[in-house]
Amino acid sequence: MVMLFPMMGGEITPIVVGFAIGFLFGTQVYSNVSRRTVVMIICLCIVGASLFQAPVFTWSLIGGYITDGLSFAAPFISATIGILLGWAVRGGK
Amino acid sequence: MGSIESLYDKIKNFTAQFFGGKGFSSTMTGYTTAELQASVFLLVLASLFRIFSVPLGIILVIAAIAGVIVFAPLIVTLERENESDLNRVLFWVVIYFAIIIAVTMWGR
Amino acid sequence: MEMKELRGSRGVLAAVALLIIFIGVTVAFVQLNGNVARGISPEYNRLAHLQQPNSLSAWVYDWRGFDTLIETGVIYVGAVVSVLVIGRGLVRMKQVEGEEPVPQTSLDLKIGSVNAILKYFIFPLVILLAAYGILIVTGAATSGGGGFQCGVVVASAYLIGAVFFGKKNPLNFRRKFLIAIGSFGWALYALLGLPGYLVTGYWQYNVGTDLWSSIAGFPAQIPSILHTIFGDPYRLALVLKGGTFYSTAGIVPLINIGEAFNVIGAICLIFLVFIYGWSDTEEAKA
Amino acid sequence: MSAVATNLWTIPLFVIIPIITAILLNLLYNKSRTIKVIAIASSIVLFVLALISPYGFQWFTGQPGVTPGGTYTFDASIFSYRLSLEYYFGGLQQILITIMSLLLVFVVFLSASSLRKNIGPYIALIFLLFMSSAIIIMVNDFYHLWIGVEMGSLLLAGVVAASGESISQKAALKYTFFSALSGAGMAIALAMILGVTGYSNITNAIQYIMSDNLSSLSGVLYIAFGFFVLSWIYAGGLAPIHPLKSDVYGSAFPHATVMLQTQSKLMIVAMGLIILRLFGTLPFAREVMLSVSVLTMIMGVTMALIQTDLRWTLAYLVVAHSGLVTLGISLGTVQGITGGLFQAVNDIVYMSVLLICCEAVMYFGKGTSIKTVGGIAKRAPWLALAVVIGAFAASGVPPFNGFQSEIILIQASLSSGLPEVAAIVLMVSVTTFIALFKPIYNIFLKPDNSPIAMEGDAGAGIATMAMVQPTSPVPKSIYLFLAILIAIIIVLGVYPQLALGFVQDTAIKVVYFPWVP
Repeated sequence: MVMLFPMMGGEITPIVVGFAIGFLFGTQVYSNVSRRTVVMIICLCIVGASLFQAPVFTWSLIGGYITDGLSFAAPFISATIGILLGWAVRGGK
Repeated sequence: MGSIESLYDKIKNFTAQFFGGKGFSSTMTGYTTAELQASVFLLVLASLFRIFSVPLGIILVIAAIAGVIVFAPLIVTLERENESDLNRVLFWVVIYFAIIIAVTMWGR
Repeated sequence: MEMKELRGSRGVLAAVALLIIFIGVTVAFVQLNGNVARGISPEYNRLAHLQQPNSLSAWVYDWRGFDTLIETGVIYVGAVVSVLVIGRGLVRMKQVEGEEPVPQTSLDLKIGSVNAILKYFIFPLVILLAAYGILIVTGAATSGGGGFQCGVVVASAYLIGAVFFGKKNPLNFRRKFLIAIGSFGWALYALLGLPGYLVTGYWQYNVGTDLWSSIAGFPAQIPSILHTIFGDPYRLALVLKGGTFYSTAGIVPLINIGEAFNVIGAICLIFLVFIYGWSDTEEAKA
Repeated sequence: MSAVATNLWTIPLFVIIPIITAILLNLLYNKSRTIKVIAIASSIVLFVLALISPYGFQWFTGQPGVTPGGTYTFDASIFSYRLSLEYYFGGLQQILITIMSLLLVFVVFLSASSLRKNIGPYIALIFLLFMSSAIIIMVNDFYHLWIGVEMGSLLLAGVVAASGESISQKAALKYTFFSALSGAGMAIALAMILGVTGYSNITNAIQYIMSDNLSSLSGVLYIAFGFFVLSWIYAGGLAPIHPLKSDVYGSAFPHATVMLQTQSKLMIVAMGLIILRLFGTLPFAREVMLSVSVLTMIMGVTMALIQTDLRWTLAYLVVAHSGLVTLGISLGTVQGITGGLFQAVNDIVYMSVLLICCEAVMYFGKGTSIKTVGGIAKRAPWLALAVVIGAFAASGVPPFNGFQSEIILIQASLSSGLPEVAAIVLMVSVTTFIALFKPIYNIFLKPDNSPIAMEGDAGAGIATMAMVQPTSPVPKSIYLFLAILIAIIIVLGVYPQLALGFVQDTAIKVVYFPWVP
C-alpha cells in the first residue's frame, strides 16, 4: 500500500522537524574524526532506522514506509543527516 | 532573731546564687524570659487535655509542675531540641507522624 | 544529634514510632486493595481516539498539558538553581560583606585504556543517540514518547560524551546555547497556550484538534485558519478496520518539542555544571 | 444561579506572566537596568490584574465537565466531573494575591537595587516563587497542588542558597532534603485519595467522599490525612520542622524572606483549607491540626526570645505567627477560619514591614546582631518609627491590624470552648512584643557603643566621618514602601471589614459547602 500522493502532513513534518533540530545540535558538535567514521555513522543510522521502523500510521514512501515489515524511521535518518550537516557547516570549533 | 534586713540579705544572697557572672546581659534576660514562658506554656498545654477528660488534665498539670521543677532550666533542653540538626528534626518528625497516625486511626 | 543518642531510649522511641507508621500504612494499603475507584478515567479513554492515535500522549499533553507545563518548570528551576549554587551567580548584597565562594574546579576525567574503543565506537554512538532522541520527539504524535524522553536521551548522549572524552566532549554544548534552548523550550511551551487563550479564553485549548467547539456553552468557534496552522502539519490517516480516519494531534507535537528543548537545556546544564564546574572567568573567556 | 465563567481571563496570566518574565530575566542575566525595568513593569501588571480581576474559574486546556447524564458542560455551577485542571479565583485569592503582588513590586525593586551581581536568575526565581504561591492558593486539583508545593520548596531552596553564605546553603540543603520526605508523603496521600475516590479534582473528591459510604475505607483516609498533615507541616514550617524553616528565613536576605514568608502563609492557608474541606469530618482531624498549631506558636515565640539577632528573631516570629494562622483554620468554625485567614493577611503585611526594616538595618553595614549595631534611631528616626509600628502591629496593639485578627481568634477559641487556646494566643502576642523589643531597643534606641563607634568618638578616620554625617544610607524608596505598608496596617486596623469582606465568604463556604472551592 505504497502511496506517494496524497501524503499526510504528519508524515513529512517530523522529517523536516527532525532535520532542523538535528542541524541545530550539529552546530554544537566538536570533533575531528575521519571520513570513514562519517560513512560508518550513516551506515549505522540506516540500519538503526530499519530497526526502529517507520512511525505508526505512516503510509508514504517519503515517510519511510515500503511494505509491511520493511520500513525506515525517516526522522531518524533526517536527524542524523541534520547533525552531520550542522557539524560540517558550523561545528568543529 | 533576725531582723527584716537580714532576711532581705538572705533572700538576696539566695537569688544571687542563680547568676554566675554578670546577670543582666541582653542574652541572659532573653533566656530568663523564655524559661518562664516555656514553663507557663507547658502548664497551659497540660491543662488543655481537659477537653478529653478532666482527671487527665489534672494529672497532667501536676505532672507538668513536677517536670518544670525537676528539669529546671527547661529552655536549655528546648534550645537543644530546636536545633536544625537533620537527625533531630527527622526524629521529631517521625514521632509526630506516629502520634498523628496513632491518634487518628485508633484514637476513638 | 549524634548517632550515640539514638542508641538509647530515643532509639527505642523512634523504632516504636516507625512501627506504628508501618502498621498504619499497611492497614491503609490492605483496605485499599481491590477497592480502587475508577472515577473519571474511563471518560478519558473514551475520548482519546478523537484527537490522536496515542492515548498516552493525549492524556499527558492534552488534558494535563498545563499540569505538565508547571512540571517542566520544576526541571527548569532545578537547572537554574544548580547553576546558581554551583557557581554562576551567588548573589551579593552591595552593603554587606559576604564570604567568598569556594572556587570551582572541573572534574578531571582520565582517559587511558578506552582509547581504541572510543575512536571507532563512542563518537558514532553519541551522534546516533542524539538522533534517536530527536526521533522520539518527532514521533510524539503517534508514539508513547515525548519531550521529556527526548531530553533525557540527548542528555545521556551528552553524559556519555563527557565520560569518555572528558573536556573534549563531541556534543560540546556551550553554556549560552543550553541556557538559550532551555529558556526557549519553556517559553515555547508556555506560549503555545496563547492561540487557544485568545480565541476561547481557555489556556492551552488545542486549537489544532478542536474537540469541543461544537458543544453548547463553548465560548467561541475556532477560526479555520488556526485550525489549519496547528492541525494540518501533523494530520495522519489511520487505516483501521472501521475505515480510514483522519486525525491530528494539534499543538501536542509542538508542545513536545518545547518540552524537549527545555529538558535538554536543563539536564545538560545540570550535568555541565556538576562535571565541568562553572567559574566566572571561564565564562568571560567564552 | 447564573452561569459561572470557566474561562476567566486573568487566571492564566497569573501563571504565564511570571513564567515569561522569569525566562526573560534569566536570559538577560546581568543587564541590571533592563532587568529592573522588565521586572518592575511585570510585577505592577500582576498587581493591577489581581486588583481588577473578576471572580470565576479557569478550566485549563478547555476540557469540559461531564455531567452524570453523560453530556458535557462548560458551566461551573452545574454539577459535573471535571475533565480539566481547575483553578478558582475568589475573594480570598484576590486579597492574598493582591498583597503578594504588591510585595513582589517592593521585593523586586529592593533586590534589583541592592544586589551586586547575578540578579537576573535571582529575580527570576522570585517571580517563579510568586507563580508557585499563586498556583497553590488558586488550585482545586490534587496533582497540581502537589506540583505547586514541590516547585515552591525547590524555589525556596534556590532563593535561599543564592544568597551564598555557607549557612544559607546548608539551610537550603536541609530544607530540600525534607522536601523529599514530605513531597513523597504528599504523593502517597494523593494516591490514596485518588484510589478511594477516583478523582483528582478536589471538589469531585469531596463530593464522592460525602455521598458514598467509605466506612470500610476509613483507614485509608486517616493515613492520607496523616501524610497530608505532614506535608502541610513541611510547607508551612510548622512545629517539628520549624528549626529548618526558621533557618531558611534567617539566612536568606530579608527582602527574599518577605516573599518566602508570604509563600509559606499562602501554602498554609491553601493546604489547611483543603485538609479541612476533605477531612474536617474525621474524628481528631481538627484536634491534630490544633495541637500542631499550638506547639508551633509556643516553640516559635520561645525560641524567638532567646535570639540575639534581629533576623533570627524575625525568623522565629514568622514561624510562631504561622501558628496563629493555622490555629484559626484548625478551629474549623466560621469565626475561627475568618480569624485565621484575616491573620494571614495581616501577618504578611506586618512581617513584611519588620523584614524590610531589618533589610534597612543591614544598609548600615554592621549586620543585624544586637551586639554589633546600635543607635540607629539617631541616624534614621523614621525607620525606628516604622519598626516600632510593625512591632506594635505584630503584638496586637489596638489601632493596628494585628489586634483585629487576634481578637477574632481569641473570641473564636473562646466560643469553641477552648479558653486555654485563647490564653495561648494572648501570651503569644505579648511574647512577640517582648521578643521584638529586645532587638529593637538594642539596635535602634541604645546608643552605639560598638568598637568602631568608640573609635569614632576618639576622633579617628572614616568612622568619625560616619558619625559626623547624620545622613542614613537607607534609600528613600524603602521609606516609601514602609509608608505604603504601614498605611495598609492602619487602614486594616481601623476598618477590618475591608479585608473581612474578602475572607468571610471563603470561611462560610469551607464550613457549610466544603465542596465549593
